[in-house]
Amino acid sequence: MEKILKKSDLGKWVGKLSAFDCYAPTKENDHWEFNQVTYLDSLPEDYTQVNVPLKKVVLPNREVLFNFEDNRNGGPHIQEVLPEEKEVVVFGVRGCDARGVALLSKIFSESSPDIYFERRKNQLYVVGLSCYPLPGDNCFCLSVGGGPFSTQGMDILLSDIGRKYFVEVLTPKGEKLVELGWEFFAEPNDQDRQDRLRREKKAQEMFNLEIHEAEKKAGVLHHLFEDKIWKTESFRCLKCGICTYLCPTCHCFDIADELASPVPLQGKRVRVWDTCQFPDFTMHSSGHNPRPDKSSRLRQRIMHKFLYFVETYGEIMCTGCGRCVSKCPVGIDIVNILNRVESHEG
Amino acid sequence: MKDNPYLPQLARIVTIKEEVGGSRPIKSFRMQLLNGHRFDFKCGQCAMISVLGKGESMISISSSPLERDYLQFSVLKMGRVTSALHEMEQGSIVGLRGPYGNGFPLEQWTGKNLIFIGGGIGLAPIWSVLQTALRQQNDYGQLSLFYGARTSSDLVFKDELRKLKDTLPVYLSIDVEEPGWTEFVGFVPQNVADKKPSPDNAIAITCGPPIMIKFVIKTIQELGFQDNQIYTTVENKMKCGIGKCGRCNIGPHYICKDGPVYSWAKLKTLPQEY
Amino acid sequence: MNKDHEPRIVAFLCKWCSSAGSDMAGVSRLEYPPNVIPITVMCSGSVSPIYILSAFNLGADGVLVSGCHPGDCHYIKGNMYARRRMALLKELLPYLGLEPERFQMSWVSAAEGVKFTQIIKDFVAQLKPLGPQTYLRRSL
Amino acid sequence: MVKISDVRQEAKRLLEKGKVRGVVGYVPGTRGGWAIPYLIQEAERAEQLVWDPTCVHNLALFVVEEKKEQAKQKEPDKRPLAVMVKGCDSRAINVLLQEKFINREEVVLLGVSCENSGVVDRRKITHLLHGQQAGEIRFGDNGNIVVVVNSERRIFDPQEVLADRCLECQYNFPVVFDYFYGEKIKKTPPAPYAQVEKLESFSLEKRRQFWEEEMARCLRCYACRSVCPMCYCAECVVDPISFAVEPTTTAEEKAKKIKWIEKSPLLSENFVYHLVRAIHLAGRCVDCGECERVCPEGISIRLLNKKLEREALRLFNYVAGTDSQAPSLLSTFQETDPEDFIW
Repeated sequence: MEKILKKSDLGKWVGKLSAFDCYAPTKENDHWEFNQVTYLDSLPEDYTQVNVPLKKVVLPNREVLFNFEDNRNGGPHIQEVLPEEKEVVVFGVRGCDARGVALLSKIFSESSPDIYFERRKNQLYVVGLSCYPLPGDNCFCLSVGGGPFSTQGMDILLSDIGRKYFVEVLTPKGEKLVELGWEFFAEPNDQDRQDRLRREKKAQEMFNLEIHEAEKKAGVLHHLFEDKIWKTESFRCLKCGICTYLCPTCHCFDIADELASPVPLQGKRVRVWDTCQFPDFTMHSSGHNPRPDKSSRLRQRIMHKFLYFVETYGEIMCTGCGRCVSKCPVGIDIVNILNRVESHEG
Repeated sequence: MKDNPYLPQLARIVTIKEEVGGSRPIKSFRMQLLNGHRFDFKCGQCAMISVLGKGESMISISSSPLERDYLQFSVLKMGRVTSALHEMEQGSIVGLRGPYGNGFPLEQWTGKNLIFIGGGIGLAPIWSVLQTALRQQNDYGQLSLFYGARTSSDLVFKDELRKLKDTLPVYLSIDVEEPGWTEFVGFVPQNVADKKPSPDNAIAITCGPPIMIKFVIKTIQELGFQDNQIYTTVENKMKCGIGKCGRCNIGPHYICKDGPVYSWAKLKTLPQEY
Repeated sequence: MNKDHEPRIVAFLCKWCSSAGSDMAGVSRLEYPPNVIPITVMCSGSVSPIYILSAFNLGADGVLVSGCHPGDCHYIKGNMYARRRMALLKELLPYLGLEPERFQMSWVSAAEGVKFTQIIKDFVAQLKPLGPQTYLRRSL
Repeated sequence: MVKISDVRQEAKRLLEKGKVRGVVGYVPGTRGGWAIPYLIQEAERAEQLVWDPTCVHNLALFVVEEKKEQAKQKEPDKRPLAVMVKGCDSRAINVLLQEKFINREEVVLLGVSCENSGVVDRRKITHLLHGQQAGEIRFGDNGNIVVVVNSERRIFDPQEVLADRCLECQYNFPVVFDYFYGEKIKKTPPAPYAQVEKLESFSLEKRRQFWEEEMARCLRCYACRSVCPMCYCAECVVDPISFAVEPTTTAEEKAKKIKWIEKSPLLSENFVYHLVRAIHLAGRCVDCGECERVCPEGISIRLLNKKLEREALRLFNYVAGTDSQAPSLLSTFQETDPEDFIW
C-alpha cells in the first residue's frame, strides 16, 4: 500500500499513536540516539544515523531473565521476568538498522526461539526513513544486499519527497499505524511516485564505499583462515567493544547472576552484551583460550559476518551501516580488508 | 516454562560421590528434577547446571538415558560455578536446563565393535554411551575401553571400572610408574598403540584433554581407522546452550547445538578453535 | 528525603590503632551510635579506594577510614601513603556530586576511645540530614 | 617543522641494520587520509610513515601491547621496539619507565614535536566542513592547521580544530627520546583547567546531574580502558575473571576472585568503573585524551582525569610523566602533605 503524508501532518498522526511508546532520533551531545518522545512534529532535517542501532530495542544491553531467591524454608525459587508488555513505535529507522533486526530474527526466532527477543520484536513497529542523501560517508549497504530505500524489516517506510513523505505501508502492523490516523494519509499521484523513484536512483549513485562482489567473499574467506592479513590488520586493534556493540547485527551476550543480597540469597540472572573482541570471551575456566590473540578475534568478526553466517543462512550478516568503519578508534576498516582479500584469490 | 530456553528447572542432588581428591578434585552428582518430570536426553548431550547466585556451567551427562532414576554429572572443580557445586551437600537444590547438543549417533553403530578411549574427566561423556551399550549389548559387537589418567588416584569411576573388567576388556593406564600398579604405564595413545585394536567394523569414541585426543586420533589412524570411524567430543566456553550467545563456535558450528559430538571426518574440516 | 534514616557507616579501622581505639571505647563503656560496621584492616595504607567505592556501591551511607596518627604507623609510613590517596578521593567524590560529608578520614590511636566515640557521633550527625546514599548504590 | 623524511630515514636505517624488531608509527589510513597506528617491520615500508595533525593515537599503548605479546612468545625477539612519540606519548613512556613496566633499552624513541600546534579533533573538523570529507590535513605556519577539501586549501586557527587536550597541553614536545625531530617551542595554555573549574563552580546537585547523564550513556565497551597505555593490569576490577590464570591456578583461587562490580551497564556500576579507573590513573594519566576520543558515547572522561591531575599538582606539586626517576605520586609522600581534611 502506498500513501502520501504531508510533513506538517506527521505530528498529528503521531498524536494519534498515544497507545504506543514512541521513539525517535534525538540529538545527544554530538550524535543521534533513539529516545522516547512525547510528540514528534518532524523528523530532524540534519538527522543522519543513530549511534546505537535499533537492535538495542529488541536486544537491550541488559535483559533480566529471571529473579531468584533462596529463603531457607521454601528452598530456592525462580521467578521468570519477561519484558514489559508495551508496544513501541520507532521512527526514523534507517534501512541498515531495520535489516539488522530482520537478520537477528533468523538467529533468535528460527530455532529455539528466544522468548525475550520475540516478545520485544512482536511489540516493535518500525517506521523507516529512506536515505537521501546518504546519512554517512561510510555507508555501503548497497554492497551487502540492502539499499538506501530498503524496506526489509520495516512496517512502514517514509521517503522524503520535498514537503511530503511518500509512505510505503509494508505489513499489517504498518496498516494498523496508518489506520489510527487515516485522515492524514492521501493517495499518491504519478508525480509523487516519480519523485520517490528519482531520489532512490540518485541515492544509489552517492555511495563512495563498496565491497566488490561481497556475496563472493565467503568463497575467498574460506581459504584465508591462516592468512597474515589478520595479524597485520589487528596489530592496532584495541580489543574494545565498539565495532560489535554498535553493529546492527552483532548479538553476542553473556549471562550472569547479579546479587541483591548474598544471604538470604536474592538476585537476578541477566543477559548483557558481550563481544567476541574481548579477550575473555572464549577463555575457558582452565585459562585455555581458543582465540588467544587479536588476530584470531578480528578474523572471527569478519568470518562470522561474511562466511559462517552465509554458510548457515545464505545471507551476509552485515547491513553496511558503516559504523564499525566510522567508529573504530584505530581505523580498522572491514570494507578495505574485504576488498584486499580479493587479491589473495588463486 | 518450557518455551523459555533460559529458565532452569530445579533439581535435587540425591547423591554425591567423591571420585578424585587432591588439588584437581572430581565429584559425581546424581540429580532428580523436583517436579518429578523426566529429563530426556541422548548419550553425549550436556546440561546447563545452575548454582543460583554463582552462574551456570555446561556439563556432559555421564549417566545413560536408559537410567530413569537419576541424571549423573561428573564434575571437575575448575572455576566459580564448579567450586560452588563441589561445596554443595546431598539434598541441595540446583537448576538444570537442557539437554543440549547433538549426542552420539548410536543408531548408526548397531552391530559394530565400539572402542572407548578416554583420559581424565573425559571419561564422563563416554561413560553415558558405554553404559547404554552395555545395557543393549546384543545390539553391538565387542565393546572395549581404554582409560588413563595422570595417577591411579586421578582415575574416575574406580569401583565401576573394577566391575566392568568382568564384562569387557578394560585397558587402564597411568602416566608415570606407581608402586603396586600392574597395568600399563604411559600415555593413553601409547596404550592404544600397544594393544592395537582392530579397525574392522569398529568405531572409536575418544574424549579427554585436547592433546590426548590429538595423539589418539593419530595413533588409531595409523592402525587403519578411517576418519568416519572416529568420534570425539569438543568443548568450548558456553553461556546460552542454544547457539545464540556466540562464543562456542568453531566456524559456522555452535558446539552447544551442532556439537559437541563430531566424527573426525567432520571435525577436521572445521577451524581448530577449541 | 528520609531524615529519620539511620545511616550505615562502613569503617575501615587499622588493626594497631583505630580498631584498638574502638575496643578502648567499648572497654571504657563509652556509648556511641550503633551505626558502624567496622572492618579491621592491617593498615590504613592497605585501604584501596575500591574498598571505599565498593562500600558505597553496596549501600553504605558513609565511609570512614581511620589509621594511626602520623609517626605512629606500625608499618612506619603506611598511614602517610593513605593520607595522599584519601586526599585525592576526598576531592574526587564531591566533584562527582557525592556529598563531601559521606567520606571521612581520621587518626585514632589505641588510647583514643573518647575520640573514636566522638568521631562516630559527629559522623552520624552529619550523615543523618543527608538521608540514604543512593547515588553509587547498586539497585538491580 | 618536523621533516618526515628524516624520521623515515632513521626508521629505515634502524630496520635495515636490524637494530629494532619493528617501528611503530603512523601511516595513512583508508578513509580520508586519517592516520592509523602501524607496525612496520620491512625497511622499505618506512617510506609510508607520516606525521600530521591526524596522528592522534598514543603509541605508547603499543609498547605495552608488544611487551605483553613478546612475553607470550617461546622465543621472544629481544631487540628493542622503535616508536614515534609526541609529547604526551613520551610522557606515557616515562610513566611506564617509572613504574618499571619497561626498561629504557626496550624502546628506541623517535620523538616528534607538535611544535606550536597539536592534533585535531575529528568532530570539530567534521562540524566545520559540514560533512565534507577532508582530503589531507597538515601542519601549517604558526600552529595553524591546513585542511584540503576537494583540492581547496583551507586554513584553520588551532583554537577551532585542535583537540581540547592539545589546547590544554603544556608538553607539546617529547620529554624523553632517542631522536628528536622538529623544534621545542614551549606552549603555555591560558587555562588548562578551565573545564574542571567550570564544573566545580556548579552546585553539588548540578554536578551530580551532569555526571549521571554522562555515566548513563556508558555502554561498557571498555574502549577507554583498552586505549589507555596506563591500563596495563593483567587483572582489572571490572573483569569477572582474571587473565592471570595459569595452568597451576587452583579452582579456589578462581572462585575467590572478587566480583567488585557487575557487568551490567547499570548507572551505579558505571560510576564505580569510571571512578576506579580515574583514581587508578591519578598521577599516571598524561592527558593524552585518548579515552575521551575513542568513547563512542562521547563521555567526558577527561574531566575526571583532569580533575585528579589538577589535585595532584595543587596538593602535591606533582606532574605525571615528566621524570622517570622520581617516585610516583602514590608511592611517596611528604611530611607536609595536607591533612586538614582528617579528623
